[in-house]
Amino acid sequence: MPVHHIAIFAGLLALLIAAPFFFYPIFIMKILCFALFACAFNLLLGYGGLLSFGHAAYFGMASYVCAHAAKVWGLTPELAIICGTLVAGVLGFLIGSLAIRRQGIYFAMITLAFAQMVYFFSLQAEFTGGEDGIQAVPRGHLFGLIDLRSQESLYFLVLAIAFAGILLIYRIIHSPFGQVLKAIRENEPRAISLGYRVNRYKLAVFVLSATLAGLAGATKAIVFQLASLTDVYWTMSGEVVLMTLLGGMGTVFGPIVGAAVIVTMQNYLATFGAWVTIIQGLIFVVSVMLFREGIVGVISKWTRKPL
Amino acid sequence: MFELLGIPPQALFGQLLLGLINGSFYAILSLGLAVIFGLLNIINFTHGAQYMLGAFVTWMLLNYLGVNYWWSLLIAPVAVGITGVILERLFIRRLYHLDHLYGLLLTFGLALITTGIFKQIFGVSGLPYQAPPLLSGGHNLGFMYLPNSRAWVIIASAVVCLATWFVIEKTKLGAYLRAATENPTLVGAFGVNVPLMITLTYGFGVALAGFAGVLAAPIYAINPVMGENLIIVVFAVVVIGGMGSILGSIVTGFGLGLIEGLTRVFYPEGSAVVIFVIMALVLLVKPAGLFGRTA
Amino acid sequence: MSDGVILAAENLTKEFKGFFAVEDVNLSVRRGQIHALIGPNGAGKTTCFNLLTKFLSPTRGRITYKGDDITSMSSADIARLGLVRSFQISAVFPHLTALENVRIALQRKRGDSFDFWRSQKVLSAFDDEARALLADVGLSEFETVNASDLSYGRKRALEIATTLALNPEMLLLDEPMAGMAQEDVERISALIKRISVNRTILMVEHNLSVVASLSDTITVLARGKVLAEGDYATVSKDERVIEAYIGAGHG
Amino acid sequence: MAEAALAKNPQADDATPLLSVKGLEAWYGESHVLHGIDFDVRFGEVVTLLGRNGAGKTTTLKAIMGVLPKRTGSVQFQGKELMHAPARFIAREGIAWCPEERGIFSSLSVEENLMLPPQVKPGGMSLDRIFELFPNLKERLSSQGTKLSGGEQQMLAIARILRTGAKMLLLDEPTEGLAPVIIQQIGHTIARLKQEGFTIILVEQNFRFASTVADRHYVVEQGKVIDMIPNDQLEANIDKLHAYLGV
Amino acid sequence: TDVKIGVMNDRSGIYADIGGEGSVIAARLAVEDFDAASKGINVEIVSADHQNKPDVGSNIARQWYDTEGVDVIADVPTSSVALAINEITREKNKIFLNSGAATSDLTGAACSPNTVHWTYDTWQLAHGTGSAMVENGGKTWFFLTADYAFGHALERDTSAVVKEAGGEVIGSVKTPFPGTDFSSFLLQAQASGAQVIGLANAGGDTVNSMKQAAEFGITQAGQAIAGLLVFINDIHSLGLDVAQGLVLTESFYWDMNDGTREWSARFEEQTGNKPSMIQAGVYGAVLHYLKAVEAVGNKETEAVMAKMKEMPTDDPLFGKGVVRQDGRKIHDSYLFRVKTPDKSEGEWDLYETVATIPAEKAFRPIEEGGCEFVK
Ligand SMILES: Nc1ncnc2c1ncn2[C@@H]1O[C@H](COP(=O)(O)OP(=O)(O)OP(=O)(O)O)[C@@H](O)[C@H]1O
Ligand SMILES: Nc1ncnc2c1ncn2[C@@H]1O[C@H](COP(=O)(O)OP(=O)(O)OP(=O)(O)O)[C@@H](O)[C@H]1O
Ligand SMILES: [Mg+2]
Ligand SMILES: [Mg+2]
Repeated sequence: MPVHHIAIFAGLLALLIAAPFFFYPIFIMKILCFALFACAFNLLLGYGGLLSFGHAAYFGMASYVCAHAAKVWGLTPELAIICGTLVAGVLGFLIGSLAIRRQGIYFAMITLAFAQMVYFFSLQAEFTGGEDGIQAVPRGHLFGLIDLRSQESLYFLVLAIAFAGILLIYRIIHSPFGQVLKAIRENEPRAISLGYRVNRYKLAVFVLSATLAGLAGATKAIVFQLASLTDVYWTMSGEVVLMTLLGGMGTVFGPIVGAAVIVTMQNYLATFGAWVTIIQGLIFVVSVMLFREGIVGVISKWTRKPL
Repeated sequence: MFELLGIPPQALFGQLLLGLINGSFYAILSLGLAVIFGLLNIINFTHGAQYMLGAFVTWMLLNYLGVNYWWSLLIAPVAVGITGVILERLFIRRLYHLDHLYGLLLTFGLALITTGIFKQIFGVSGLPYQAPPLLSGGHNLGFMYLPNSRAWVIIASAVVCLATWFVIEKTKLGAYLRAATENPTLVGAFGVNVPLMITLTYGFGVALAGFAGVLAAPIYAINPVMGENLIIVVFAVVVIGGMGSILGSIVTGFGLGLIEGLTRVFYPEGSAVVIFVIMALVLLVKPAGLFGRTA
Repeated sequence: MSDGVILAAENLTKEFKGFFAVEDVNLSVRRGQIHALIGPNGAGKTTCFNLLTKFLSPTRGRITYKGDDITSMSSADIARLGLVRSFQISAVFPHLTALENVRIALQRKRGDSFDFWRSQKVLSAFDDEARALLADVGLSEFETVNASDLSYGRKRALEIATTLALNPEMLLLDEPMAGMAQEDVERISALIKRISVNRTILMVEHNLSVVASLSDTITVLARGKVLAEGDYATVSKDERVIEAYIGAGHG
Repeated sequence: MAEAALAKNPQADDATPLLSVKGLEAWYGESHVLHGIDFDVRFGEVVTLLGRNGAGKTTTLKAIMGVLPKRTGSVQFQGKELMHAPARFIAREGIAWCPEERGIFSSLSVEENLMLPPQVKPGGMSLDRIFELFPNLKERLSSQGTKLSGGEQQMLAIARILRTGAKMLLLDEPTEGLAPVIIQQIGHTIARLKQEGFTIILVEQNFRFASTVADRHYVVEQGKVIDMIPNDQLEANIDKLHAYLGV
Repeated sequence: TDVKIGVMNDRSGIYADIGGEGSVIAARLAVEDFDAASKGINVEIVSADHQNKPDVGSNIARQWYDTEGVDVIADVPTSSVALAINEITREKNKIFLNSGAATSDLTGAACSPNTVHWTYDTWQLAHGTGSAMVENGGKTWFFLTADYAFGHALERDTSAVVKEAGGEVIGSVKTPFPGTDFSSFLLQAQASGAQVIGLANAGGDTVNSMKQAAEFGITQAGQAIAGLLVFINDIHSLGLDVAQGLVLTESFYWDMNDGTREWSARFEEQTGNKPSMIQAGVYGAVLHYLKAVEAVGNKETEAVMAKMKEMPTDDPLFGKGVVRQDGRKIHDSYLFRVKTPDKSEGEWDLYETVATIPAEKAFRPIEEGGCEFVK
């Protein structure tokens, strides 16, 4: 890991440990969940070159399963999160093995189509509670010991999960596997001609991305104590695309920044009524017209350092 | 009298006809999207908002200026088209050389702004629009009562779709447009005014959305979010037809209307998702959509 | 196949909506030779390449490599058997450095590397080997340059280095000289000559002097069919070849 | 070679140049590629630009055609300054360009590709003559443009601009990837076009081919014209030329 | 005492008109009318948009309670958000005055000692419309049901009422939510020959199905249409040409008596619209809460909640009523019919009263709700 990356990670960690003293912890936890979600998405888009327009499916489904596991099966939070994450992984495998055979906009659309089916399922299925969602999910005791109703414990759990997830993504990008992925994105026929079975690589990164998105969704269910349709709806898939692009696609830190900006915006613009949509729209237009590489992308260009 | 799966055949005809009418909206809207995507390589997420704009302009024309529906059919699409031309000149033209993603993001932002402004001004409950005398009332076809307004939708959209298809696929102008999508520099070097052509094309695609909006005004609720839910379905139609394929989007638009109509009879709950199921199936079998050209 | 044939195609045919781009082509390439595939434009040479490496599926026909039927294998698997191709339009990984380009190919030796948990530092084990290959094609000083910034000729050289990194038994080169300046043509011909030791090469090329100086056997395709086969001397005298391809003014 | 040399147009010796390029500079973004190109082309001449890969030949043609983001200097055609005109006006003046990468449109059929460029001047070549020159095209008229083989695409790219009536042609490596027979045909075509009063700037790597069709050769190196060699003095200057081109 | 009231609702989406800024204004009017300042109660009102997303709403609610000292959250339409806030309010032991949400679970399965459900709920709407229609001769029913839990609940409750009152449900069709084109479903309803077509949907769905019912001449052909959740704003946007004849239940209409007219006129001055029942409910709830605070003398949750339930309610909009032990506010409810255009005397002159359902019959009996903490 280059020194400046270590420095940024360390700084970020320090900042996040201090953050709950200055900001509302649940709000930071929300940012963390979305940052992990956006990073997982960016792994697929920025490094795998695959634009999925249906990532809400994994995020939302994991959130439902985790909520159900914690509330109905009475599992401890870590087991519930693992359940949710695994289900997202399996779902990612099923959808991924069909979708990766297609490219570009068709890939995006096929992932969207499956995500809509997942949405439809969530609307209809008994266990998701329809549009009321699964409410009053208990936070429970971590490992049966630590009471997560304490906001501090919960905060550090979420911080640990998100940070571990993001570091794992960092490692994936910079692994031999990541190198092959990059080659495939750059020139797929050439990678094939060198003997790489590209579909397996694409599927692998798809499943990894879906699983990590699931981890984010499951964690969110524990934080907010609810799982609802908004998390599986297509607008959520759109939101994660926006976070990633705004922060800087294909950069390590971009999605984190993008998630922070968008979540903050949703939170602090909440009093402005219909102006929220107008302001959000303006921000997107401005960012496309003026900083196309995203916030971190632009900084990375100025400092001439990959971030 | 024999019945098909418990539905009398007359009723089935009626349902199919209704499906076709819905398909007319899909066809016009997806046609506009296909024109814009096919020729500008921009995924126009503002399309839903522009459709909404068409309906609102129609309403404003009647309520502020007393201009009737028939004139609106002409004026509203032109007005919406002009807003499109302005957007193209100001923003979209700076994105042609970039990945699709940026066009998507920009037009998504523009859609948010447009919808937001209309929500701010008109609220979300919607506005009433009275169909013109010629279109209120209807005919009894024996198997169903067909309101004139609906019959008119089919006719108008079929004519517009065919004309558009002809211009783009069969005329010289269309060939310029298609060529300019791929290599605008070269087409310019042949002596064609490409920037103007592209601006007008975007304007035209948007005007089609506006036209659909006018057709919708007497039938559907006019509110700022009327296009929001439609847009994703229309995207699906374009993809099934084959991104950018003009004929594909028309045929698929009408076809899916029919299929959706049938689903509404046999499995109504599924009628919102059936299009996506079909999209997944089609893409798995035909990677570039039904009428798409592979690169 | 004992007679030294490494790659053989029988009745290879490809039809595009009623148009036969390649029709009943029989081709056998002998081990250790440089075999050229020439022919007029649109004769089906590139299509043939695509069929042999399964970038297209044949309408009918059978392909055998080292005696095994590979007709139904996937492109990647064929490459894994040691039958590797280059492309008519140069194919590098543009945003990877020259060294990384070669390393991607060397990395294949590790098998399919799905080890996403490991640091890419393990790849530096390949650096020396990669540098040696770059030196072979005269790209030593461009090690850290992004492939996209290399000039056309150097991109082709890099492509060859990358291909060689797989240490393939057989190479398929599609117009390696196209668009190259004279100086590069000579450098690349020399390179091809050098790497052909212990390898079999099948190449498509329009530059007749290169074909003449390099190839042991030449197959001439025209309108999707084999028109003539033999060494340069034989082929270049063939009336039909002169008419269809070489033209009267040449040689 | 003899044939081409004989086919000199009487007007070729006319003193005033048809196209005159002076101090032409051009940039791709930050990188300065042309550093002051000067050369003239007289009516009815075939002139080649020779040079190594990356010397700036293609860029010169693009700069004349006005399809570069940034250029300065002067390009005069029939006495008219074209420096500030957009590409479409330059085309309308009667200059046609066949780009190096051919630019065949995949969403158009071969026929549509062929018919695409608008006629800018009267007297373009008829379809019959075009098919006579390039019989391959006639057979594949309804195919998708980019489904043609590499060489067929090159033929289509040349054929396409012959129809427009433009009398000044900029051909960028028209023989790349073509079979020897076709190259010869193109050689004949160029000679014939010259007789018919076309003026041609040819960028070529295949210097053997160039010598069979051209009147004069300009040598380009690092964005400048460093020498001019008339075709009839080629023999005498062959060593110098080899040195320029690094053969 | 300082009291901070957070009005949270949809300010940008489909429910922005029935609540939105109007609810905030209603709350302010309540503070004004109560003349809080002179009674030593310092009231501050904040507002936020939950965008109909439970996580956004719950984030705001937690932040309000934890760091911004909000004591009461008011309004909150959209069942999923309302249920989430119901839980958080209980956890934080604050007070939730719901006016906007329809789900009767708020005083049933999910009931909480910290919640008052003021204006309406699905049980009330189903019973009001269902039984009154059957009594007026609409014996056979066909439902157009929005395909999600809310729609299902409306259909289920109404069917039960219809059957109980001696009617018959001869069919139903589940329509995708949200939908634009209902013509196909309307024709199915027409083909069934039912006397009443019940619209178990809301918002844009209702508006669209009404508009298309008029287009296909469904009412002219003799079938009646009953809206199970229709607000005055919907009728206003449809226009009387289209909406005439529709029968619906509401808890409030601006043109009932001098009190409602006077208040609505003030409201209209500030917003340009007549109030919806939800906005009226916010007014009533906030007013009652302030009275309770005054009576208790501080804002301690248990005491104030107890006071609110003990003290009868009285305001110009809903008249006299009570807050039941389970949190359900009880008042009269009304069956309205939408006027024909020629009978209407103004832009907002939309309803005529068909029947008044007395308070004691309008809402679900407490023992049927299954609320746990009520013994
Ligand atoms: N995908 C395709 N669909 C239809 N026709 C095709 C397709 N690919 C190639 N062809 C046709 O098949 C013929 C052979 O093409 P191919 O590219 O193999 O020629 P080639 O011998 O490589 O020519 P060149 O030397 O010009 O590159 C051409 O006529 C071409 O038009
Ligand atoms: N689009 C571009 N962006 C940046 N630099 C470019 C671009 N195109 C060409 N160049 C650079 O400009 C210089 C001149 O290029 P040009 O294409 O004119 O050369 P050329 O003489 O035509 O060479 P060739 O024989 O290889 O076609 C080269 O150094 C090249 O790298
Ligand atoms: Mg070829
Ligand atoms: Mg060049």
